[in-house]
Amino acid sequence: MSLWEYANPQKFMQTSAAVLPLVWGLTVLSLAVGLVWGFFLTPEAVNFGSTVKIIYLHVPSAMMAINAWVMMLVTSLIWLVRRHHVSALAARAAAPVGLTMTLIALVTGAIWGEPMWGTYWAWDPRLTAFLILFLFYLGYIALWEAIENPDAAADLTSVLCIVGSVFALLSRYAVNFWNQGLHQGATLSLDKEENIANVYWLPLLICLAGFVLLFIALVLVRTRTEIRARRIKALVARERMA
Amino acid sequence: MELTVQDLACARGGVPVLEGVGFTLRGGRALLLRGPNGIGKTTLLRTLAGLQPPLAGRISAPPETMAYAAHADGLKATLTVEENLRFWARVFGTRGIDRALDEFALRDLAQRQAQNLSAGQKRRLGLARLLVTGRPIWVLDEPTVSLDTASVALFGQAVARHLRGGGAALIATHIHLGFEAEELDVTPFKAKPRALGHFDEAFA
Amino acid sequence: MELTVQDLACARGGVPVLEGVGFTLRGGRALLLRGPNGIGKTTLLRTLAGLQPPLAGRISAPPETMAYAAHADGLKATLTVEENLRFWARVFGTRGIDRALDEFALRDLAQRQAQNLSAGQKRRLGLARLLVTGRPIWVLDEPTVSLDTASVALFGQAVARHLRGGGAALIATHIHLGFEAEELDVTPFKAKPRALGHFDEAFA
Amino acid sequence: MIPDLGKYASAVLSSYAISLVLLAGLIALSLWRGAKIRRQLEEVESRRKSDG
Amino acid sequence: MIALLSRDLALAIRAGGGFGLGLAFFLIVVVLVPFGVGPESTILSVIAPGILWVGALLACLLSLDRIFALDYEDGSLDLLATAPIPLEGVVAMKAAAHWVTTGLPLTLAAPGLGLLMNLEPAAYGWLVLSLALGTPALSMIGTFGAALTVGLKRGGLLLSLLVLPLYVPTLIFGAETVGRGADGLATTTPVLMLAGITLATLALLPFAAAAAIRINLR
Amino acid sequence: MIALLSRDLALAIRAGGGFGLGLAFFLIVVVLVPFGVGPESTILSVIAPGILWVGALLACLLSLDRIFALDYEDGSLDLLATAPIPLEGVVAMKAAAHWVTTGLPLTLAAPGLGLLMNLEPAAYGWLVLSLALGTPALSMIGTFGAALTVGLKRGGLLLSLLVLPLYVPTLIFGAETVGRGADGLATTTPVLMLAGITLATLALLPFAAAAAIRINLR
Ligand code: HEM
Ligand SMILES: Nc1ncnc2c1ncn2[C@@H]1O[C@H](COP(=O)(O)OP(=O)(O)OP(=O)(O)O)[C@@H](O)[C@H]1O
Ligand SMILES: Nc1ncnc2c1ncn2[C@@H]1O[C@H](COP(=O)(O)OP(=O)(O)OP(=O)(O)O)[C@@H](O)[C@H]1O
Ligand SMILES: [Mg+2]
Ligand SMILES: [Mg+2]
Repeated sequence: MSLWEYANPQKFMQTSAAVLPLVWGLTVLSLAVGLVWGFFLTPEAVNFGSTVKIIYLHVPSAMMAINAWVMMLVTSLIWLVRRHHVSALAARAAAPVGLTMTLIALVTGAIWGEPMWGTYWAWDPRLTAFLILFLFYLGYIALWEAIENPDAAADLTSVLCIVGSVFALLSRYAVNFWNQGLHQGATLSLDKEENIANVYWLPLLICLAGFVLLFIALVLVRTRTEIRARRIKALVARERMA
Repeated sequence: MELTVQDLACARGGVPVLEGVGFTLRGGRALLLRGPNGIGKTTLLRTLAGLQPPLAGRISAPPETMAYAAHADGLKATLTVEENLRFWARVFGTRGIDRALDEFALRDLAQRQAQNLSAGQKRRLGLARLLVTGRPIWVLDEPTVSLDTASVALFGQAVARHLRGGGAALIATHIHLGFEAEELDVTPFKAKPRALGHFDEAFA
Repeated sequence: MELTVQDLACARGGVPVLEGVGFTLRGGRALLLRGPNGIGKTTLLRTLAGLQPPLAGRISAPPETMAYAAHADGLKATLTVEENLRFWARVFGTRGIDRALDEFALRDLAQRQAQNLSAGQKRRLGLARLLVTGRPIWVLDEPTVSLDTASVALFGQAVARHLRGGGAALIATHIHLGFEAEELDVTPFKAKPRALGHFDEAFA
Repeated sequence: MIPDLGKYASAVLSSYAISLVLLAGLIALSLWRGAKIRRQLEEVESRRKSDG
Repeated sequence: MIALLSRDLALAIRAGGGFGLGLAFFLIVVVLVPFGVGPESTILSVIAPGILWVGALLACLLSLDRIFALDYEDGSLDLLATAPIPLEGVVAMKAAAHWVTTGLPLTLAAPGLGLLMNLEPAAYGWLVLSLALGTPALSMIGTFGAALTVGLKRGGLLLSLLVLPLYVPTLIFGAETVGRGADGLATTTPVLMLAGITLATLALLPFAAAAAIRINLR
Repeated sequence: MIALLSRDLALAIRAGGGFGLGLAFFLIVVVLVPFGVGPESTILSVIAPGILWVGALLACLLSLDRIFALDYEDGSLDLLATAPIPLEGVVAMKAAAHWVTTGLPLTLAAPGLGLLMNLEPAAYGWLVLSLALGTPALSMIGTFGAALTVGLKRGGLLLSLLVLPLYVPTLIFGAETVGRGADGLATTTPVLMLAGITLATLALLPFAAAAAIRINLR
């Protein structure tokens, strides 16, 4: 038995149905704990004042925005190489989640920017890179929607995802070259000296876990929907043949 | 030079339309595909021409031997008749468009832009393209649409000459073409809807 | 309800193609236009439909009585069969597309997008549009292209019914349609190249 | 109940509000579409079964 | 005629988001300019009104060639020309559909993009007002240009060339409204001019465009 | 394959000046910006490198959807796909034809338009160099996008949405080259990056584009 057996739709539907309640439960738990802890129980920070509380939304969503894209890249490659339909549909299911995460990171960042930098938007490299990521998500979703034949859509969006990833990396470098910005450096490094204070760190970690779980739960739900939609399509088409 | 098709199944828009199609086409022969509208002739011809992968079955023919002519003619409206033909001749690496112009009575129109041709004249030009491909197996989808009787006869002669030269032709058509050929009715090969079991099958 | 054409001349691309065309088409009658490829049938029909002005002569018909169907079908690829028909019904201010769906056997395809139809199915849809225009004079340019025999018969019945209802039909075609009608060969009306006299004539 | 957020209250509260609305919207949409598609599939499958 | 409008909207939505895409292009133009010009917010906020208007104009422009081209290619335009609705009405409906799918979303999205360009806070209202007044003129002028180039292969670029000079007055008054709004100056004249241009184009151009189509179908 | 290139060029010239029109669009964008932004020459010369590059990019973009669309509609693409030339070659030739009809004229005309925008004298050489290096990448990336959207109705705007983020690195390095040239700074890095992007896209994207076309023809 290999890992690939979960690429079988039948198997996937069974397994996901079994684990989904657990995932949802953990998601709600960790998000509730993390956000309540972060929002109600942490002190204000020296430079940031109470705005530091935004970090519990901003950083996890920013991370998930990137991770979602990475996941789409991996599943796209799997589809192209091994042609497991579930893989392609998982990529399709993840895109709107990634888009929402990007949007949350952008919006919370913008709101945070106003008190901190005196502007909602600055052409800082990291912010800019996120804007580009946002556009990639939009284009990717639009391409999925525009193509009617499901296999062709899976193929073409996979090609776009791969080419897009290369260009996204290139853009990141280009943007860095173009402007050295205002944004915070890494605060979650392993090096103790650079880490933010422990009071903020633990709830942040819980929030991170919550967002990861939320992402998993949403992708599972949406993949199940996509599989069902696909099956409806096939059934209806066969009905027409008869 | 032989086209063999075994147990072929093909799909359009993800839906199987024909299955179990099999035939052999030898040099010097023509085969007419018959069947009502919407049975899947166009889909079959596109699959044979290599434009879409078959769902199942085997197509065996020597590589680069097929010339496909579809419902659309692939003409450039702003190029003249001669330029259109010459372009395809260069793409297919053949030389000389004179035979094509003569066989389809296009000499007088050679300097006319394709957009100024009538429907039937356009079609003649589309068919003349076959001659400049230099390929032995013609795969034609309703070639005589819009042609008058004289032009249909021209086309019949061109096919006959092609067959005499060792070529073969596979033609989907609804009308009588005026020459003798084997016929294959594809209606019996209509794909049967299968009972659907598990989720895995939904992706067929 | 009568279409009378007197001494009509029409041109394409500035070149006169037909001249001196004259006929009368009464309600309940069909007239088949015959003539080789490129003689000018399409040009004549477009002139009658009012899409281009005649060079000379008179066309008299009650206003807004003609429904024109050209080589192209005017279908929207992303709309379904039903939506396509319903749109034209609304444009022509008629109601009910049921007759059109039934007469051209499109019921089963009603929810299919037009881009997923085969060539013949598309054509049937294009013809079904005529019924929703509610207009008495049909002006048809090679209506049976791509149709199989069963669909040609459907079309013949639809025309016969239209004629019984007092309508008229003017049809350019190269093939036998399976119903009786007067024929008009337009070959004798081919425009003769005139000797060029003065400069002003060169612009005629 | 709500901690004193000082002069940045509007920023913090609005970012929480917007984020939670976006997340809730996404979750609701996913679940709603999931339920809709599941119902459709059940309908199509039962139709096929009754057809034999 | 309502049938035509609703069909065109249905087509726009069906074909993968006619709504979203005009908008997306606007977004992207506005995003690209800082990449070219550089990130300094002072410069950006000076050029913001102009760039926003130019971006909206280009977004309108890009979708123009499709106004009649698709209907021409599949033969619908011939059929519409012989249908019982006046060609002027067809043209007006086409322009309306274009505005609903591009002009309207552009107007609604403009404030968000103003943020990216560091637009002065005082100017947001004027931006929306000027776009709401000006984009109908852009759609109507563009429909006229599309009617002129119906049936030409590669008409797209020719169309841009024809239409852009016609867009200049609208652009000037539109950008001027926003610019003056940003600087706190009086905006009455440009706003009135903008409204005048829109009313005049809506009243007159349908006739010119219908005539152009009749000639092109010949 | 040369046949294909020369046919495409013939078509571009025949259809009312494929050469002139990409160029004309560039001209008009560059002309419109001062109308929007206002005539102050200091501001104009600061934003000149960026606007010139954005203008060139938009001019490229506008003609992209026609790269394959016409061939798809009239059935030529089916025939080319069954012809004895590899589809990768077809794609490369299409990109080449696009570059010759848009990128090349843009590059040659850019200095003239730089004048209109009060570009710094030192920057003219860099402008031409950066466009000469960068526009082939724009054409090739655009051809890839066109291959992805072949056969979609109203693919034009979707195409823009897909292609523009891919254009960002080229734009940044291109505009940066000119900007640094204008300020007398070192331009080695952006020029090298520009050349690298162009070489890499030319080497790799034809394969991706050919794959996309094969999928779309299915
Ligand atoms: C629209 C504006 C913004 C965007 C798009 C944005 C985006 C990002 C991204 C992508 C990360 C990296 C997450 C990771 O990979 O670890 C991040 C982290 C962070 N951001 Fe922002 N940001 C924005 C505005 C701001 C503002 C205004 C502040 C505060 C002044 C801020 C503070 C932080 C902090 C403290 C981190 C954590 C750093 C780390 O752990 O790496 N951000 N943001
Ligand atoms: N996306 C789709 N979903 C379901 N069925 C489809 C789809 N696309 C096409 N079809 C159907 O596939 C069938 C095969 O079409 P095809 O064009 O091969 O027929 P054909 O035999 O060439 O007919 P004609 O003689 O009319 O040209 C048709 O019945 C068509 O309606
Ligand atoms: N610009 C032009 N200059 C000269 N002749 C032209 C021009 N455009 C079209 N023609 C010619 O006008 C004639 C009339 O064309 P038309 O399409 O009316 O023919 P048709 O009778 O419909 O033919 P078919 O049966 O092939 O459809 C054709 O011979 C055509 O070649
Ligand atoms: Mg067919
Ligand atoms: Mg004709």
